[in-house]
Amino acid sequence: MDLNKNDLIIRVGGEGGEGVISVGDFITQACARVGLDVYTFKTFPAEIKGGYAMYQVRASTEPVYNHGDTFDVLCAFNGEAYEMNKARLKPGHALVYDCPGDFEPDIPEGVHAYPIPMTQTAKELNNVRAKNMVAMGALSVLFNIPEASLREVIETKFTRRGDAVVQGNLKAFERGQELARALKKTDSWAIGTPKADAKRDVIVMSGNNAIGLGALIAGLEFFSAYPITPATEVAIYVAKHLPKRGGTLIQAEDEIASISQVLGAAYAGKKSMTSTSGPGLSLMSEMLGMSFMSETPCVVVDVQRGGPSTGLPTKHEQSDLFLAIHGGHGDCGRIVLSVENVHDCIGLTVTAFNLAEKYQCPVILLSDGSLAFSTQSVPYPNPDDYKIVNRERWDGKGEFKRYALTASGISPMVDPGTPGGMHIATGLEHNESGMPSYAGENHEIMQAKRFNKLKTVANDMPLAEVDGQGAADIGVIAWGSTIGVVREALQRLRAEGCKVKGFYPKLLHPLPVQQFEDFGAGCKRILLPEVNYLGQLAHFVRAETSLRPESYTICGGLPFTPEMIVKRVKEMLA
Amino acid sequence: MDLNKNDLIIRVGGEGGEGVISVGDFITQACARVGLDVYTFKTFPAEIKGGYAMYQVRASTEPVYNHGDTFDVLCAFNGEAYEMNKARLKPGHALVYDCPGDFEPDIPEGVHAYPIPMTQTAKELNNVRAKNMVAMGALSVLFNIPEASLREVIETKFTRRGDAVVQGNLKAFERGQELARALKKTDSWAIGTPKADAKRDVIVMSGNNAIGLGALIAGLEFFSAYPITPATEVAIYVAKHLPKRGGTLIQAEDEIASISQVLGAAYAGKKSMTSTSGPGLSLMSEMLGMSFMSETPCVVVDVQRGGPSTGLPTKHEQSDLFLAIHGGHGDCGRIVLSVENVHDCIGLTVTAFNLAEKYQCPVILLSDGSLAFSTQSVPYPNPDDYKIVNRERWDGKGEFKRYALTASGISPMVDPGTPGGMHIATGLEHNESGMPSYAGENHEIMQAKRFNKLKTVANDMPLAEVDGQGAADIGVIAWGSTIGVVREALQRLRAEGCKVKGFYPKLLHPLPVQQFEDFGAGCKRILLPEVNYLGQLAHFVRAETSLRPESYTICGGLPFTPEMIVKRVKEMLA
Amino acid sequence: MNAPIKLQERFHKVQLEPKDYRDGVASFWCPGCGHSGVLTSFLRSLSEIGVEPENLVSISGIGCSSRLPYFVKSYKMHTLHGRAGPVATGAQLARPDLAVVVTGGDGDGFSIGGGHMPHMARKNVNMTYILMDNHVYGLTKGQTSPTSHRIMKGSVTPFGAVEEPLDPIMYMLTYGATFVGQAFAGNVKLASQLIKEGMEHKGFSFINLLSHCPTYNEIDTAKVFKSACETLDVGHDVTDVSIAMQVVQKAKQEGRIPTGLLYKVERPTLDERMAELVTRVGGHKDYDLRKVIDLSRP
Amino acid sequence: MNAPIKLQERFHKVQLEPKDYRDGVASFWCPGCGHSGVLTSFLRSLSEIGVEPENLVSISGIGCSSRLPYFVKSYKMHTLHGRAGPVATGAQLARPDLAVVVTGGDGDGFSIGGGHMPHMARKNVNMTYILMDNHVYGLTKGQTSPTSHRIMKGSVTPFGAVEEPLDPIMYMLTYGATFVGQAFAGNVKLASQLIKEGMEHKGFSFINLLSHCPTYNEIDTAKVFKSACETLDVGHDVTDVSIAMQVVQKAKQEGRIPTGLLYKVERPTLDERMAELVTRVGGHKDYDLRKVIDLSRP
Ligand SMILES: Cc1ncc(C[n+]2csc(CCOP(=O)(O)OP(=O)(O)O)c2C)c(N)n1
Ligand SMILES: Cc1ncc(C[n+]2csc(CCOP(=O)(O)OP(=O)(O)O)c2C)c(N)n1
Ligand code: SF4
Ligand code: SF4
Ligand SMILES: [Mg+2]
Ligand SMILES: [Mg+2]
Repeated sequence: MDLNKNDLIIRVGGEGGEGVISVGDFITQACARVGLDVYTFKTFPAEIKGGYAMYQVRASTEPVYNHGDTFDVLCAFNGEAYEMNKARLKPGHALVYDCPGDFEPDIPEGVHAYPIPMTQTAKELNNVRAKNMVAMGALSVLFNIPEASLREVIETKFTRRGDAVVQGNLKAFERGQELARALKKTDSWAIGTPKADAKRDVIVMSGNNAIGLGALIAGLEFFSAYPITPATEVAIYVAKHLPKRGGTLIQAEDEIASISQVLGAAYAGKKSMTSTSGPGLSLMSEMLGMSFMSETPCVVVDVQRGGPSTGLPTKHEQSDLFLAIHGGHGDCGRIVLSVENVHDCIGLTVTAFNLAEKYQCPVILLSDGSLAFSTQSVPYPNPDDYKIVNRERWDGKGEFKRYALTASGISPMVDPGTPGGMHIATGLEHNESGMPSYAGENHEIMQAKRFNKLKTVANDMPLAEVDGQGAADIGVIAWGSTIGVVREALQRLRAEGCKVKGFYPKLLHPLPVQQFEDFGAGCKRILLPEVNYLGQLAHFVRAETSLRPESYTICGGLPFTPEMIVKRVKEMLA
Repeated sequence: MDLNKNDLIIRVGGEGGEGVISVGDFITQACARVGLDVYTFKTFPAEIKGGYAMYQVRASTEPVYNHGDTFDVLCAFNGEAYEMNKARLKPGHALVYDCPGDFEPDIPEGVHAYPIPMTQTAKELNNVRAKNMVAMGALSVLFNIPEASLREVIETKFTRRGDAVVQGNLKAFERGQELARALKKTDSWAIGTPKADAKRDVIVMSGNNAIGLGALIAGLEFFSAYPITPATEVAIYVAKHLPKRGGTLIQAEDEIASISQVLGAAYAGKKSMTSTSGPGLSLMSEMLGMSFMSETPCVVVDVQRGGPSTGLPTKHEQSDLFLAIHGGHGDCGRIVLSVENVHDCIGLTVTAFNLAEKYQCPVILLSDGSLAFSTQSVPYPNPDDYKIVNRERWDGKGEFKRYALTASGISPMVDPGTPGGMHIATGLEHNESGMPSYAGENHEIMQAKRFNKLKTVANDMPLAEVDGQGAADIGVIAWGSTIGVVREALQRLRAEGCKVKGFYPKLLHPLPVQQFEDFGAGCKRILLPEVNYLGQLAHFVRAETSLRPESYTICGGLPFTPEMIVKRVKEMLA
Repeated sequence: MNAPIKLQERFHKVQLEPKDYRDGVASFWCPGCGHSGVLTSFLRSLSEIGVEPENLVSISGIGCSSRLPYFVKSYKMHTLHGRAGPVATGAQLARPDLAVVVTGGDGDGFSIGGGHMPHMARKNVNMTYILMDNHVYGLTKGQTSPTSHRIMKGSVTPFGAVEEPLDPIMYMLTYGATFVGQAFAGNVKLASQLIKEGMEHKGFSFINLLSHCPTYNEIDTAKVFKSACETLDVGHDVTDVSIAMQVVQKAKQEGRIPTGLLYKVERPTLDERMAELVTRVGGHKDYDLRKVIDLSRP
Repeated sequence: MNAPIKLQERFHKVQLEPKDYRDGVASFWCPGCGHSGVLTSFLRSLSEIGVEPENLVSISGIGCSSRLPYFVKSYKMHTLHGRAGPVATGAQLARPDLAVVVTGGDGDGFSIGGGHMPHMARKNVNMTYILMDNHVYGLTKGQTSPTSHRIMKGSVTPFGAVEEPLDPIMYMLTYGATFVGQAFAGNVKLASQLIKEGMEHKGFSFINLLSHCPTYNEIDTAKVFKSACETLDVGHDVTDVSIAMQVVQKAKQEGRIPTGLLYKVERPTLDERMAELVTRVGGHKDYDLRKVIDLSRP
């Protein structure tokens, strides 16, 4: 397909521990180095040790928005990897595989097969752990993966372990190259050559790490979390780097303790956050109400996984939106944002802090299981380029009323230790001073204060992106990492002459209703694909706007592919 | 107003501990005894001891559906009670007050005032605690409260404390009567004379106790709860009576433990429940997902209070609907019911158990703060009249698969101890046998199984009541105790010739969509009054039906009154 | 009415081999995981107790350790992280005639589930709690648990844990568990004996099994555990909680881990006290509800 | 950069009367409630410590006792049932230079909040926890709490509690609190002295104040508490946790309540350990983030 020229997808599969992840990482890094855009996708074994691991790299000279429909090249380290992917091997695909190995592939018609003695060569080199380097060498020759960059990456990576290790790996890599050169290339797959003006000032990060980085840029000072798949890496990243900024990270005894500690630190004047996944967010429901009622800012990252209950902990799903928006007793407000990609993970985390500080309420940032571990190349984020908002603090004049009724609904805060600013932050309904007040009128006024202030949230963010112009037969609304899939699908559809448009909100609550209406006004029909069972965003769109989106839901543990969206839109147009 | 003839509302107010609650209870009991319909309403002081307490009794020869617009008769035990209610004293009202007391009321124009030396008389009788009996004696004479019944009630109540106490109270009661007889009655307020065919086979219960009773009728075997206002009385009632049926009640260390224990007992084959209020329901979010995923039945009663957070713990609100329906990560199903009145508290609790047993999922029953303590007369509930459903149990034939895919989606359960039925109940996604399965297809199939079975829930319940016939200019949808208010409002509006209809769903999730549509089809405009800030039911109606109800929300800690609804409907019609 | 069956009557009913209690699924643990030793010990004690598999209820939370019920032939529940205890409490009270066993990790039991522990113990719920204590979070890939040593570097605490580890045994003695034992998971003989005695004990029995995690805990290896473990003196008085505490405290100072049965006493169990209530009010399944309803006549 | 202010430097800064620490709102407790004694003691100790009110952070959960912060001049948070501890931990770590005090009930601390207690203690969070222990749930009108005696009939347990009461002091000694004291709430002299010493102590200090609830607890009256309380021997060694435990166990057997300072040792606090980490990596507020970001260059 024309769009995908210079756009290659390599999938590497094998046993966890065989270095599948390293190969994927190296290729990713090398491609990013030369200025290619990369987007990766991984799945982990359910077992702790061993089991099938998969790493897919998509590298392109054009921007890539998702992990693609399927691979072009499969590299199978073992029989299980081959079996898992056999059904997807289609004529034209390339297969690189361990041979002699633990399996004899029955090469499907039209598939270009390249047997490489990965295990055997590693053994010959007396370096069994370097099997993956043999494979990588072969791949680099077969598919034009920038060799110099790969060598640099290998060197950088193994330097810490000493020269012998570096040399051992390089040697295996070179042997792989030789082995491949001895084969005849029958396909035409190759990684594209970066454009001359390709942006090389990039970093490569996973979604989880990028959220950690975003938090650091935003001015994070206190972090508390309890480990949970697939969110733990946010904490791991922050744990490494927050002390450098003088901040504190705590592993708490559970999620209730985490969010409680976050509120305590936030009250004490610090920018504070926690990260978790669905089960943890469920447990935080009560304390999030306290955050709203006492107007104490906090940022909660929810890296969604397959639910409900313990569900499918390592799988992808976008099914915590109901909980994020409606979880908590009483009428209880919050701001809910959702990220599309790694770039958003940085920027929207900064936004999350800014909004929490400005509006003094909980801000929930939704990411998801596939984005958590997807590494992507993004422009180098200059910390100075981000606008940082700090909470409005009392000017020290006059009497301090913590919950003063102001025009905006936002009442200045004050840090403990400040003379004259003493007050109570409370989960009871209270008057302007914070004293309990159960008078009916007071409750109505205070609820209005707390909710009205949220009405301007949409103004603090860029308008939700509209992808495409003019009137459309089909408008597609998407959220989270599904957006990247829709982007490409719409490009393809437009290339085929379809009148389609996309709408990509990042602020999901309070819903920017007018922006939805404006978008809907230009579309004949609206499709809303999301990876959950109930059609959760569609529910809110129906409830809060006049639009009547048609839900397209899947919940098989994997993201959509562009092809799925293309197909569905065409069905609607048919 | 014509409708309210034979319908009297007496409000008694005073310091907590002065016997305000007893007077209210006695009047209620006495009226119910003679065959009057009663509906009471109380507010408690925020303080533990002392503070303003109020008890309002509405008694009528016709069915009463709510606590009314305002009182006809105010009985003030002290100055605070007078001050709290002064603004509501309107021409025509009667005021009975302690005189000489701690205050000098400035009787408003047109108010019929009856000074009674309550405190003084009690002192003279050397029985200061009998101040309330003096007041009750006066009230009985002034407003025709059935004397014989009152005497019986006093005797029954105090018998346990010995004859001297009975006589002391009766004497004070009689002195109160004499004092009132000496006054000239200037108003025409009087409790009506019950009709000849008045139903006397009634019980008088609070909403909380009635839920406990409903659970006993349903076959409750295990109950675990953690105390919380205003739900504690459900547990108190059950604690007293469940051991008589051989069942077990536990006070757990917190709400998470309660719901966990409930699930353990339910798995072990017992009908199990817990009761709580908003904060507790928030904490249960995660375990409710486990109930849905593992298909373990449970009944959770949420007696709603003013929120969010600790909020207004003693106040009325209907604001936990979002949480009840959407609280929990992942796509997570449950059944949500809501009660209108004490009668429902019995019957719908039975229904809740029946549905939990049949559908093997969490059933949340929503009550509210005013209903919790409102005592009402209801027909004597004959336990044999209730249909009781027990879970479908394995017939012991063939291989047992706990999550067998069946046409209905319902898979038979089996009690531990049964040979051949061993299996695992798990919160992980699983296959038919319960073994973990993260295959995409399996997750889609199993989610469909769990959600599809809920599609028939509406068939197991009576159709939602439609109040009124034919086409309407205004249709009013209401839930919870607001229904009773709307009933009366519509009667009044119809009496004035307005074309109005009511719709009173008790099953709020899964929403009986077609029934809403059918109702909506006959109405020009739809009003949806509810006691919360965000218009929570209106949200779901907009999201799931084609109706566009107009929200009428209040959150001042009190229920609606019929007059408020009448006024709003007239405004819409104007 | 038939007298209810007592749990003890369930024991020594059948003669089954340990492998007969093994469920058909493959274990999911890493090679060399100490949890396998726990499974072996558990199966052996079941065989010795001779309980019918259908009268056993095996309940767990979340963690590598919490996968154990999948591998045991019994009724079983795989619940939520930290909640196995209260779920088991509910099951036990519902069916006091069944043998209820919880297996779970140190994080599951003493971090997120720590709030439930005191209450099971002091209420003396008649069940057995087997803690598979590897001083680490296995399933989430290597964070410090409440029993981790301070020197351990968890993924979220790359500079080492910041707190003192807690001692499950001391906690349980303080909480009032009526049976407290400890063993190295690799010592199948001692471990299975403790589990057997614990299950036979009427009341809340707690058994701490030191179970190494070769994948994420490099400090507390099988070897380290094994050499630190020291069986109690033969004359150890198991009925005196102060003595048990002193033994533990002394051992800790000396870097040893006392193993064997540390404490065992009898007092009424929660279900017994519940049954007492029922008896006191003359309660039974067919008690006429009208008698209750009549109390609400005006 | 200025050296950070140490908490201890905050003390003995001002000379204020106890009443100067009293906030203007009327207390909401019943007449005769023991919690009033706690308030009196707290105010007196604040006066003796001489901390500026703005450098005091007073945090509570939910319960009658948890209303206390409203009556104290300070920064304060009235949080959720059982969560005062972790909220206070967050505040303390954020601002180690402030005096952080939690006040709360027996239910709040040892029932719903019980899971947080061990971790504050073993992490040695530098704050003071005052438990207002009335052996009952006051605010919800009279249910048994984890410290209620078995004979007590709570509203939800009309036939009496079914479990053994727990002993907050034993728990805290086991958990590793570095300062543990106990007093009768009516003994303002001892109570205020303990609070003062506890606040001056570097580390997690726990003070159990036996506080009667005349409204819902008829068993543990002021008189009963008073006569059961017995001050520790003058020579009591506060540095040995075993001795402290033995004292408590012995007193319990004899129906006495030991009062005074039971245990006090020093070890690094959590915030000290955190500060150590920052020092180790050369961290500071203005550390150039680019150095972190550069690590992610391909
Ligand atoms: C509410 C919740 N929080 C966090 C998790 C993630 N989680 C799963 S297991 C586990 C800890 C496992 O450690 P442990 O209990 O010691 O068991 P082990 O794996 O070491 O045997 C955690 C934090 C979860 N499943 N649920
Ligand atoms: C999550 C939650 N569950 C239950 C409650 C109800 N509640 C409020 S205070 C309280 C117990 C109070 O007892 P205690 O902590 O001993 O304080 P006291 O009133 O005796 O001083 C309970 C159960 C609540 N507020 N929140
Ligand atoms: S990670 Fe550790 S605890 Fe988990 S299975 Fe592997 S060795 Fe065992
Ligand atoms: S109920 Fe008890 S604890 Fe609460 S204020 Fe009254 S006396 Fe004090
Ligand atoms: Mg562990
Ligand atoms: Mg208490």
